[in-house]
Amino acid sequence: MKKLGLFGVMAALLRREVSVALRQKGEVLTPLVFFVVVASLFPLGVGPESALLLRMAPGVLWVSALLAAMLSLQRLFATDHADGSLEQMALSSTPLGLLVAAKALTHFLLSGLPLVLMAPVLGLQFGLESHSLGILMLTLLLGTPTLSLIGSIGAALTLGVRGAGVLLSLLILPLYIPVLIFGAGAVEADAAGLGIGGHLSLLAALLVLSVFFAPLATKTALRISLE
Amino acid sequence: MAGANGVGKTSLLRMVCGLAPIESGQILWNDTPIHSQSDVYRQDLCYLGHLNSLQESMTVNENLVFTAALAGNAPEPTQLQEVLAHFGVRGRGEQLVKHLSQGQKRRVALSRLALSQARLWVLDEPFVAMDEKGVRMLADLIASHLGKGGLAVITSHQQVDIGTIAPQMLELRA
Amino acid sequence: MNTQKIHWFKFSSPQNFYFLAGRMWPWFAVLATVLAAVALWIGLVMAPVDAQQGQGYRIIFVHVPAASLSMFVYLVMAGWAGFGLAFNTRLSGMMASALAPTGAILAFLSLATGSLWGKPMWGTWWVWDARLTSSLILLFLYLGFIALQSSIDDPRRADKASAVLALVGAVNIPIIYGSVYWWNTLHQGASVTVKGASIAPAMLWGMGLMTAAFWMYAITMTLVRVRAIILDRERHTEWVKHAVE
Amino acid sequence: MQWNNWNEFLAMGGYAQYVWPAFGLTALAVVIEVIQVRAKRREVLRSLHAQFESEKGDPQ
Repeated sequence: MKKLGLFGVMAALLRREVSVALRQKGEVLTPLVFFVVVASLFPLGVGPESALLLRMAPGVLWVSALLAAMLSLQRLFATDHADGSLEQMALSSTPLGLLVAAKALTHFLLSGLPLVLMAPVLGLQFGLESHSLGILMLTLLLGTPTLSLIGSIGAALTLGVRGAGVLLSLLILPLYIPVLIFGAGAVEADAAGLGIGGHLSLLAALLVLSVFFAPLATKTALRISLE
Repeated sequence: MAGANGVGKTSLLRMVCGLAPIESGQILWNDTPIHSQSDVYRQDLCYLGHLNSLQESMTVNENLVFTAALAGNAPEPTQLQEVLAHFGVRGRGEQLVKHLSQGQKRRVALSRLALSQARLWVLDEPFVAMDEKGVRMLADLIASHLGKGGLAVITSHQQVDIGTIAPQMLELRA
Repeated sequence: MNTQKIHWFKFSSPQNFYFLAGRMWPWFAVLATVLAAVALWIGLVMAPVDAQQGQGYRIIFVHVPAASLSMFVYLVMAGWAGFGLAFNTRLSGMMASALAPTGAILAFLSLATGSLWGKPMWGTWWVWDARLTSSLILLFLYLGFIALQSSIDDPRRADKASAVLALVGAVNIPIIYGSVYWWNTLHQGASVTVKGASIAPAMLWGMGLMTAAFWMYAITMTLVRVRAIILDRERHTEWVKHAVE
Repeated sequence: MQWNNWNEFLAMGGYAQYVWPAFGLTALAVVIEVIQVRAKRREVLRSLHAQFESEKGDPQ
């Protein structure tokens, strides 16, 4: 039998997650539809005045994207927990932290990336300039992986817990605040004609930090949940 | 390992695997506590709980390839075919797990043992939901594993003759 | 986890700590009362009026201690949590869960008094000022900790899971605060500052003593609460039976 | 001493409606927490006594 290296194992996990998600199309589509619906509710709530909508667009789109990305978090480990696969991962000779990082990466690919691609369409509805649309996509591209990584901690902590869905959002949303501030802030600053280098490097810094620390916390939380 | 339901067989097995915390005492593997060498220990370990660890919307082969990958192995397609045939689920490789019966799922789950290269097998009620032929085949597989110098920790509430090597019986009572 | 190591931490045995805490808390309660009385006298009666804010500034005598302590209690809580994860001591998780409600109440007080202070200064009850917003987020973090703890039935697992959460929160607090302050300066939000030069010695004394009183109060509450938690968790041991009867 | 009489003290230079609720709320929170902590202890003690009573009944 052939032997697999670390990356081989992670690639196998990645392939599995993606193929499962593509077979259960709802997993990819539901957050996307949610994103569109929530973002469309705002103009209905505050009125169609275009100056106001333009002013609100970065914040509204970012908050909607953040909530949409949170929707599918609860499922991140739940099915694997229910069918016993999670135990097999925890007993794998591959470090659990790496497996967890691969899981978070698939969450980004399946929940975050579609949002990034959908965002410009919604941005148009709010009257954003094409340049702002580009910035919006860029910040979402830098920010949503961080959301997936931080979110995986919450998903692991609430695994098999009563009322996991609501609890998960209570735990995770306060931790999402910095990403929201810098992400929406960049689009706003750009629209105001200010530089956005600072925003982008801070978003990148958050991503680097969470790549290093979040899998560690998630791994610990998973082992606790499996006890 | 035998004992009535709810007496703690599964908990003990999970402790042996290092999944559950140990209240007092130690579990040694090659004279070293398992918690201080978990990476090495996990390479030597194959655990099958009462859950099948099968992802329902993947095919049988995909599932087997994935769990083998977790142990760092990449089995050949022919090898998968042989193993499935041996476990009485011949030709089911490309079927989705959700289309299998409970008994077939159990057989697929157990077929991982034949793909595993671990020395220590920890099996939670492997004989449940198996017909007589299946039990016989599994017992032979375990016997050949033991014959090759392997170890197996098994819970069961039925008496199964593993064959050549005399097993150590441990009965848990409340 | 080596069991021999655990005995080195003498009072980390819940049994010893139960009796120790029982002897200590009345002293902290007395200290808290005396310090609070003196601080109230200084703060409300002796301290001079503030040149800019008039008598309204006297709210800071409760606001500043509540705000600083709510922050500090979270760090102490995370410290206990981390210690518990690292050394697997039972008492640590109990201490963390005993600290959380007091911390949450302090965070709420900091929020409420901050808002009462802001009304005469800004003209509205709520302004998205960096400090108020941070207090609000801290309150969310406390509520998350308490909610996670109370939704897991097995106390050992609840302790460990909420310990991970407390540590993640503690790592994130500087980042969250930093981002909120940055956001606030970008949007030129309102902010009230007490200028260092204008602080009279009596004001400093009042604030210092009240902070000390809050500390003693928080310690008292934590000790009393942890005693109840210890009894509850150790209910099947012999010593609890003797202690209660 | 900053005050000439009680009324002046209670008026807090016109800020009474902000200063007194701030102090009152703090006092209220303290009172509630003390009551809650004592109730928790009583509750635990009650359940412990109930447990010991039922154990006495057990033959073991």
